[in-house]
Order: sequence, then C-alpha cells, then structure tokens
Amino acid sequence: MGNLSNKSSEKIKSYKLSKKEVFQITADTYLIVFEGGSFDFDCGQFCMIDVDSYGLTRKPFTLGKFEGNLAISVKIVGDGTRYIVETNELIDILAPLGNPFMPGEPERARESNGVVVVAPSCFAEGYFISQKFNVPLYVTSKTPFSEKFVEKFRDKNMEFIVGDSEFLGLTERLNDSDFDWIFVSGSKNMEKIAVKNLYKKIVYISLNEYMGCGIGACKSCAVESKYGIKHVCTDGPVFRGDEVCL
Amino acid sequence: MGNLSNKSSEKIKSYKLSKKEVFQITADTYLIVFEGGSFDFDCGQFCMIDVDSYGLTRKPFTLGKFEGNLAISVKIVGDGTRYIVETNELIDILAPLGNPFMPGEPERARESNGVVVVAPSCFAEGYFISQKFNVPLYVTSKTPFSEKFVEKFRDKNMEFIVGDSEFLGLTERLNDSDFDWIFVSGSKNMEKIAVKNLYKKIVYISLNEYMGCGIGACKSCAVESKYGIKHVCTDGPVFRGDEVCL
Amino acid sequence: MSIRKLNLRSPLIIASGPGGFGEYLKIEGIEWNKLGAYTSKTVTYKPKEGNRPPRMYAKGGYLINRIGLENPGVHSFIKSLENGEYDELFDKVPVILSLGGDFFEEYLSITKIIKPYTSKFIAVEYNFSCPNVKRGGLSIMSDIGEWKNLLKEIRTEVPDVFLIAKLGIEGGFVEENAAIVKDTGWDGVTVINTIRGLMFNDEGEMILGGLSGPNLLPIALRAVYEVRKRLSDIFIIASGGVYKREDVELFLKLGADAVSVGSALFKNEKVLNELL
Amino acid sequence: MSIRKLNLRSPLIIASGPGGFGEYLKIEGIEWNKLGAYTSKTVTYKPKEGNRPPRMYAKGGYLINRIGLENPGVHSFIKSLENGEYDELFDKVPVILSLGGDFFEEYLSITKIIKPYTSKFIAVEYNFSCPNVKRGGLSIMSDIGEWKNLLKEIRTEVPDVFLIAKLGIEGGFVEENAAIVKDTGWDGVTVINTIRGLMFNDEGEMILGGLSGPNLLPIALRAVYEVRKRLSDIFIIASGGVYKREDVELFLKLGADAVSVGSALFKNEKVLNELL
Ligand SMILES: Cc1cc2nc3c(=O)[nH]c(=O)nc-3n(C[C@H](O)[C@H](O)[C@H](O)COP(=O)(O)OP(=O)(O)OC[C@H]3O[C@@H](n4cnc5c(N)ncnc54)[C@H](O)[C@@H]3O)c2cc1C
Ligand SMILES: Cc1cc2nc3c(=O)[nH]c(=O)nc-3n(C[C@H](O)[C@H](O)[C@H](O)COP(=O)(O)OP(=O)(O)OC[C@H]3O[C@@H](n4cnc5c(N)ncnc54)[C@H](O)[C@@H]3O)c2cc1C
Ligand SMILES: Cc1cc2nc3c(=O)[nH]c(=O)nc-3n(C[C@H](O)[C@H](O)[C@H](O)COP(=O)(O)O)c2cc1C
Ligand SMILES: Cc1cc2nc3c(=O)[nH]c(=O)nc-3n(C[C@H](O)[C@H](O)[C@H](O)COP(=O)(O)O)c2cc1C
Ligand code: FES
Ligand code: FES
Repeated sequence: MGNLSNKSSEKIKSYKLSKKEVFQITADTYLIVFEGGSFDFDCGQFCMIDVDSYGLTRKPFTLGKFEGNLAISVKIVGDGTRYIVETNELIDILAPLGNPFMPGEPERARESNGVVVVAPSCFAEGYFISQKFNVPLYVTSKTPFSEKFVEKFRDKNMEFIVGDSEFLGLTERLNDSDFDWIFVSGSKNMEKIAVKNLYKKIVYISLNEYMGCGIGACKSCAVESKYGIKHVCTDGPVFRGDEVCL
Repeated sequence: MGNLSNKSSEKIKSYKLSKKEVFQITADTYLIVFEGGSFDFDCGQFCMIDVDSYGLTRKPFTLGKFEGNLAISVKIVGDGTRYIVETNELIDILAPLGNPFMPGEPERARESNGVVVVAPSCFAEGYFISQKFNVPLYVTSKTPFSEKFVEKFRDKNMEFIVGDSEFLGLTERLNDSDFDWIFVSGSKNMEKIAVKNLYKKIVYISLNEYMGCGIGACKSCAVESKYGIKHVCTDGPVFRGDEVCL
Repeated sequence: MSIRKLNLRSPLIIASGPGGFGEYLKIEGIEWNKLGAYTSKTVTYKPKEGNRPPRMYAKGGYLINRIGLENPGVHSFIKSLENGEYDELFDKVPVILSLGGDFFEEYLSITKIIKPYTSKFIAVEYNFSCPNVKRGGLSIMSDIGEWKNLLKEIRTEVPDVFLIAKLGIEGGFVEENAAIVKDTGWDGVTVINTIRGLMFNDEGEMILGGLSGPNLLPIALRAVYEVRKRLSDIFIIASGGVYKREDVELFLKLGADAVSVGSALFKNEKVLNELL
Repeated sequence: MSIRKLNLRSPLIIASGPGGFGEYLKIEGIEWNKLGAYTSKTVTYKPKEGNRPPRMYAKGGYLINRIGLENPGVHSFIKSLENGEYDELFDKVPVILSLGGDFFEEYLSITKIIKPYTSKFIAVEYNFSCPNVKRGGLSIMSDIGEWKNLLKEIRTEVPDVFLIAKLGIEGGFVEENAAIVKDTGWDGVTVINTIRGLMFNDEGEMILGGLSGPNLLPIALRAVYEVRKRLSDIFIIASGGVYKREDVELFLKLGADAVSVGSALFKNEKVLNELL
C-alpha cells in the first residue's frame, strides 16, 4: 500500500504480440502461443490484455511457456476473451505482473515435491510450472478435451481428467499422496473444493478477482486473508489456500 | 395537442415486411422494395422502422410505391440506416404516419401543375408523388447515380441531376417556369435553398426533425412555424416552405 | 397516515412524457390489459410551447431530450377532459395524471383547479424533476424547505388523492427527498427522472437536455434500492432504462411496487406486450 | 480573494483513485511530460481497509466500483512521504493530494496534519463525493450548512493552499454546491465523481458502487457546462468518461481548465499519451 516498488525486478511494459499458434483445448478454451520470447517472466505471474472495444478494462491472464514461446490459455466467457481468441491483430499485453510462484522456501523450492492441477483455462500456466519444477500436471475439465490436443501432449508428464467426480477423486488421491504441495489454478469453485479436500497438504491457489489495473493502483482486486486485505495483483496472484478466505 | 384522433383514417399498425428488391441509387443510398401491398397509404406519409439493436428509436422514412409495392429509399448515415439496407430479416414498420400530401385545395389538386424535386434518399416518395399527380420528377444528387439505376428509370418522366451548381440551376429554371408548385424533399440544407430560390412558387417541403414516437405523443419533432410550434409527425411531414422557419 | 397502495392490475406503467396524452392508443396491437396505468404527459398551470428545436437526439445508450414540457396548460387540458377527448384512454387503462408548474404557487394553484377531476385518475404524480424548464421542474428542489411546505399544502388540499412525487437524483439525495415526501403524508414516489446531460447532435448543435434510456438503468436501480432501504412504507414507481422483462423483475425485486416504461416506447411500442 | 489558476504544464490530470499513489510509474512508456498532474488516491484521517470483495465490475459502458477508499490513513501516508517513497512521483509529475474523512472533524484534522507538507503538492483536492463509504465522502453533503462551515474552516486553516473540492451530481445541484465552494474562498472544483449505481456481476452478486466510464461523459459535460455558466472565475477540473482526445477538447471548450482521466487507465494506460 502506497509502495511504488514492484516485487518483480522486471519493468512493466506493454508489448504488441502476434499469435503464432492457437490450439483448441476444450469446446470453449484455447491455448494461444505467441511469436518470439518477448520478455522475461516467471511462473505464477500474469499479464493484462487490452481487448480493444470489447471491454472497459484490460483482462488478466496467467502466463505460461510453450516450446520456448510465451503462451496463455483463454476460456471464452465474454466479449473480451472471445476477442482475444478470435482476433488476428497484434495483441497488446501488459506484463509481467504479480509475483513469481515459489513453493516453500526459495532455497528449497527445486527439491520440493509437488503436483500441479489446473483447469484448461490455466493450462499454459500449469504446463510452465510443471516443467519448471519437473512435477506432474493434471489438467481437469468438466467437458471433454479436444482429441488433437490430448494427442499432442499425451507423451508429456501430464494427465487429462474429465468430470466433476473424477476431479473429486483426484483431490482425495492427492490428499493421501506423498506430494508436499499442490498448486491449483482454475475457477473459484474448483480452488475452493481443492483447498477443502486437500486438507493434509500445502495448497497454492492462483486467485481470480476483478482487476482494474493489475499493478496495485486501484485496489479492486482485494481478497480477505488471515492477515487482512490482500491484493491479488501485488500480493499474489498465488496464495496459500489456508491463508485466504474463499 | 391532447388530441387523440389521427388525421389519417387508417389505423396505425406495425407490419413485418420482407424485402423484395434492393436497388442502389448512389454510393450510399438505396431503394428498398417490399413484398406485397401490405397497407394503404397516401403520398407524403411516412413510416417508423425498428432498427433492432442499432438505435434507441424507430427511424422515420417517407413512403413510396414501386410497381405497386411499398418502397422506401434509404441513405446510409448511421447504424440504423445501415441495418435497414443490409439486413435480410423481416423489417418492422410502423405505418402509415403523418398526413397525405395535397398540393393546394384538395378539389383542385389533380388539375394543378407541379413538379417534384427530391434527393436520392427521398426517391421512393418523389417517384410516388410524380406518378400520382403525373408531374415531372427531378432526382438531384451531389454524387453520381448508379448507372444501372439511371438505366432502369431513364424512360420514365424523370431527370437525374448531379452536382450543387446543377441543383442551383434547376431551382432558378423552376422559379421562372410556369409550374404552380414545387415539392422538395431531401436534406434540410437542400430544402432551405429550394425555398429561398423558388421565391415565386409555392414550395412544399417534407421536413426532417428528430422523431421519438412518430405519432404525436413525445413532442420531439417540433418545428417553428408562422403559427407557432408545429409537429412534423402530426402536422406534417409536408409543410409549405413559407410557413415554417428553416 | 395509513399506508396506501395503488391497486394496479399490473405493475407496468407508461411513464409521463413519452406516452403523451394517450397517443399510443392510435397504434393497434398493444395489449392494454397488460398495462397497470398510463401516466399523462406533465400538465402545467400555464400552457407551454416547449423549447426550440432540436429537441431530441440519441447516441449509444442514451437518449437526450429537451422537450421543455410542451403541453396545453391545465385549463385547456380540463376542456379536453370535459369534451371526452380522453374517454377512450380512461376506457382502456387506468390513468395517472402528471402535474407541474413554474413556481410553488403554480403547483398549488393547479392542484386546486384539478381537484374536482381527480376522481378520474387513480393517482396524481407531481413532477419535481423535469430538467428541461428554466423554472419549476427540477429547479423547485433548490429550496428544500419551501418544497416541503409545498408538499404539505398539496396534501392538505387533496387529502384523499393518491399523491406521488416524481424525483430525480439531482438537487438532493433521492432517498432523503423521498423521506420528506413520506413525512409530509404523500403516498408514493416515482424514481428517477431523466438526468441532466449534454450531447452534440450530428449537425454539431449542442443539446442540453435530460438523459433517458438504457444507460439510466444501474442508476435507477440504485435509487430504488436506496429509497426502499430508507422507507419500507412508501409506494415506489421505478423509472429509468426499462427495456427488458429482466429489468422489470430487478426493479420489483429491489422493492419497487410498479415499473414505468418511457424511452423504450420509441424503440418499439410492442415492448409493452413483452415486459411481463 | 483574487482568482487563482493552477499553472499546469498540460491540462491532463490522472484522477484520484484509479491511479493509486503513483503506481503507474511502474509502467514504461507513459509520456509523463504530457501530464499536468497526478492526483493521489484519497487519503483519509484513519486508515481504511476498504470494502469486502467483490469491489469492481464492468458491463456495457459502465464500470462500477466499491473500493471504499482503501488507504493507509494520513499518518502512514506522511511516513511514506518522509521516507521518500513518493520522490520518484514528485520527480516525474506535479502531484495533487486528495483528502477525505468520515466526519467534518476528520476533514479538519487531516488538514491540520497535512499542513506542513502541502508545499510538496500543487493543490489539495477534498473528496466530498465518494459514494462508497458509509460515512464521509458523499454523505457529507447531507448537511449543506455544516459543509459550508467546514469549507470556511479549511480555507482559514490553509490560506495559501490551492484548494479544490471534488463534487458529484448527487446531494444537491453541482452548480449550487460549486457556488458555495467559490463563496467560501476555495480555488477550484473537480466535477464530477462517480454516480451511485447498482449492478449484478456474473456471479449474481449485487454490487452497490460508484459508476464511472464512458457513460458518464454526457453527464459530466453538462456538469462542467453548468458550473462554468454559474461561475466564470473558478478553476474547473473535469472528470467523467474521458477516453478520447475529442472528449478532452469538448471539456476544455465547455470551460474546464483541466481534464482528468480515471477509468480509461484500466482500458489502456497508453491513453495518456494519446489524449493531447
Ligand atoms: C490473476 C488472474 C489470472 C487469470 N488468468 C486466466 C487465464 O489464464 N485464463 C483464463 O481463461 N482466464 C483467466 N482469468 C480470468 C479472465 O481474466 C476473465 O475470464 C476475463 O477477464 C473475462 O473477460 P471477458 O471480457 O471475456 O468477460 P466479461 O464478459 O467482461 O465477464 C465475464 C467474467 O469474467 C470476469 N472478468 C471480466 N473482466 C475481468 C477482469 N478485468 N478481471 C478479472 N475478471 C474479469 C467477470 O467477473 C465475469 O465473471 C484470470 C483472472 C485473474 C484475476
Ligand atoms: C419525416 C422523416 C422522413 C424521413 N424520410 C427519409 C427517407 O425517406 N429516406 C432517408 O434516407 N432518410 C429519411 N429521413 C431521415 C432518416 O430518418 C435518418 O437518416 C435515420 O433515422 C438515420 O438513422 P441512423 O440510425 O442511420 O442514424 P444515426 O446514426 O442515429 O444518426 C444519423 C443522423 O440521422 C438522424 N436521425 C437519427 N435518428 C433519427 C430519428 N429517429 N428521427 C429523425 N432523424 C434521425 C440524426 O439526427 C442524425 O443526423 C427522414 C426523416 C424524417 C424526420
Ligand atoms: C421525450 C421525453 C419526455 C418526457 N417528458 C416527461 C414529462 O413530461 N414529465 C415527467 O415526469 N417525465 C418526463 N420524462 C421522463 C420519463 O417519464 C422517464 O422518467 C425518463 O425518461 C426515464 O425513463 P426511461 O429511461 O424509461 O425513458 C420524459 C422523457 C422523455 C424521453
Ligand atoms: C476504482 C476507482 C477508484 C476511485 N477512487 C477515488 C478516490 O479515492 N477519490 C476520488 O476522489 N475519486 C475516486 N474515484 C473517482 C474518479 O476519480 C473519477 O472521478 C471517476 O471515476 C469518473 O471518471 P472516469 O469516468 O474517468 O473514471 C475512483 C474511481 C474508480 C473507478
Ligand atoms: S488490480 Fe488494481 S490493485 Fe490489483
Ligand atoms: S415524433 Fe413524437 S410527437 Fe412527433
């Protein structure tokens, strides 16, 4: 609050990027891979995208990497996300925003033993984290995955899970597993269930709150936590599940 | 004012009409001919068209006839007119509105000797009047006519005139002609010039004012006249040029 | 004062102004039995010619108008009443009479003049919020103390009439003004009226008028919410930005007793058939 | 009182709130030399946690927010000032300080506390129009008499500071309130603030907040017009719905001395480079 310094060292800039490839993940969700490796960022961080006349605010998306390129996954839920998926124009991205995700203490993060569970909308982020920490990735969806997409990733350290009860089953399995931490990113509801069911574990969740600025100015992205009000854009977006009120 | 009776005998209804043919008149103006002869109306009257999500009010257009069918001409000036020209859906038309045009005294109208001068946007109306009273029609435009369109109408009692100075020339010629009356319909500016230049004649003009309701309820279409405030939708739309303040 | 409610056959009302003096009867196909009431255009003490054209324009989600309360004045209105010019209207739908004036005295005078005719109407709505007149209308709210006295005097003058005050969001907090309306023994409020706006039309003419249309909706919803939070026992007619059945439902959910439709008539009068 | 003008290097200002306490400096590529001033988020006497989430939503031409003046409070703010946390901000652009409070006394107390630091700012803007706090903000306007006294006392307390009152369109006529501001010797007004609205977000949660964004433009234009018509000699900062160069030009044409940008920053902060 009232603090001008950003926790990430990288200066925030807006970049105009062109799409390299768009893969359909599920009926309404897409993986968008951009040309070139435009800027440095770490997993857990996000960007804000200008949606032209299709929304009054930039729209936040978690960042990922695919084959060395910047990637985001986008679920179409309204005009802005539809624009992002469909446009062939350059996309104006403000990044990198928020804090890098680090399981446990920074020194010991790489040795730690975790697992990543994401909804298709957070695939890019999940994939990036699973690669970085070399941990398994579960992509869970209510609706079926595109077969082509599953084909493409089948050989990687990754599992595709479809259905609500299958997701609940996964959380139970993971709760009894010997992983140290579970990173969960998806809808509010999905994260809520994960935190509740994975009560034996350290759960990290990437929060969703309406964002005006993405840089700590507007205070719109507040969440209630054990320690009072926190802001998703500057204190997160990743929080420990037991520390925030869902 | 406070008078519930409409001067036209026909009840006002909304009709859903389908387009039969659309002819391009000039670069931005079209003649739209509808299927069937849905309702009775007289020349000078107008309709109000629902433009779906492309405008907050119905949009007024003068009525005409082409080969026995209802016709309007539409100049694209904004979202509503673009919709009307481009849509393939049924068009929702409220009609007939306003008063029939009658040159001079009703009894002697048919013998009277007039001429009709319209902009392309009022072609349908002008054509209807010229046919009804069997008087010449001048269609005047700042921009060139579609050749196909001119072809189609060349043989009729009609002349196409392009250019500002040509229009001014026409008004001078008509002022010195032996016609009794001139009916002018087009932009405010065109009607203003016509009234000014045709000072020796009785000039009838079809007025344009922003219309909310088209039926005398809202009082938005007021014009100032010699006799105080008049309303285009219920007192007009045709007025004598020397009686209104332009 | 006991709490009174307007017993409407439906909560749908035509707002004062857009519906004129019943002109929509001229259009076939409107299901009048679905309508709870038709509010007349505001009648003022003196006849009003209204403002010089242009009087209306629309762009995006707003319509702007500066009609300026054009109306025949109360004496001519009464003549029309007596001539039976509105009989068809009274026949088809209950009518709410909207009244206005330039000064406090005119509001009172018009009340006295109209008194013998009030039984023809299910309620009388006083327009304290027209932004398009130099005097009267919204400007009445510049002196809240005087306004309160006026409310009291009108109440005393017509103790049996169902009295509604139409309030805007300017010139005082709408919920505070509604509380004054309640305190002085009136029965209801209509909230809101148009909001003062400024737009330029395509000819580049500046239009100082009142904003209506879809963009008013969130403001009107809030006003109804605030008035209902403050006053559980006042009759509320919602006004502002009603175009869809969902809008009507929202207003009713937030505590409105009835919902009025204004500008939407201009988009398509058939909206009346679709709102319930 | 002689008429004072803020000598801005450009008429473009970042509005209080959306710009926080200078966070936009973190973003590269904004042409700071094009900016006349950066208004800080409103600082209140006591620290404020703000409202419970959700705090924002946008649909159509409106953004709604109910931040609730989250801020560290004046004491912590002063600590940051003294620590040099805002030095980069002061370096890049002139700063207007925005102040608020829950009660009249708090507005006065904060004035006294901030007094020694006022020279760091080109002006101090008092927020009398935040609709998102239970006390203070807009609700201060419920007692215009008291408010007038407050204005006088603040003026007396800091006779040399360029004092600006930020007014909304609710709780009194904006031009009448502006006249009071002028009469009590203040230098300027910022008009308008957000308007109270009610919207439901996609989760169906009701958001009672302040409306900002493009739909405010015709209302804000009108407010500036009315204030300027009434007062030829007050400094006016326009606020509401500025997204395009044309909007800025219109406000200036209607008599604003400066124009502030709020919500448009959220669409794309580069808007600042394009407005002049
Ligand atoms: C930190 C963060 C990271 C996110 N990462 C991803 C991601 O990787 N992939 C993905 O598909 N989605 C992600 N989201 C959600 C995504 O930002 C919204 O789905 C998107 O903004 C919707 O835009 P719209 O114009 O299509 O929707 P609208 O029609 O405007 O609204 C639809 C829904 O999206 C939400 N939304 C709209 N605008 C915003 C905003 N400015 N901030 C937050 N929520 C908004 C609304 O609350 C609403 O529930 C993330 C959200 C946050 C806060
Ligand atoms: C009695 C009458 C008859 C008309 N007849 C014809 C005709 O035969 N052919 C033709 O091409 N045009 C005619 N017009 C003009 C036509 O109605 C407008 O061009 C049309 O409404 C523009 O709609 P829009 O949505 O495309 O424009 P917008 O983008 O909304 O506005 C563009 C221009 O159209 C005017 N306009 C918009 N809505 C209305 C409205 N409800 N009432 C009046 N003017 C409006 C605006 O003032 C503006 O100047 C007539 C107008 C009147 C009053
Ligand atoms: C053209 C027009 C004329 C109006 N005239 C009046 C009036 O005479 N009296 C009145 O109380 N309100 C009048 N109003 C306000 C409407 O009754 C209504 O309160 C306002 O337009 C908001 O509702 P809407 O968005 O449904 O139009 C008028 C509104 C319009 C658009
Ligand atoms: C998220 C947000 C926070 C705001 N906070 C404040 C504030 O702290 N103080 C203030 O005076 N105005 C505040 N405002 C109002 C703006 O300064 C501005 O007056 C208003 O949003 C209208 O302008 P706009 O349409 O350009 O946003 C806030 C507005 C928004 C959207
Ligand atoms: S989005 Fe503005 S403070 Fe977080
Ligand atoms: S358009 Fe409504 S009265 Fe003429």
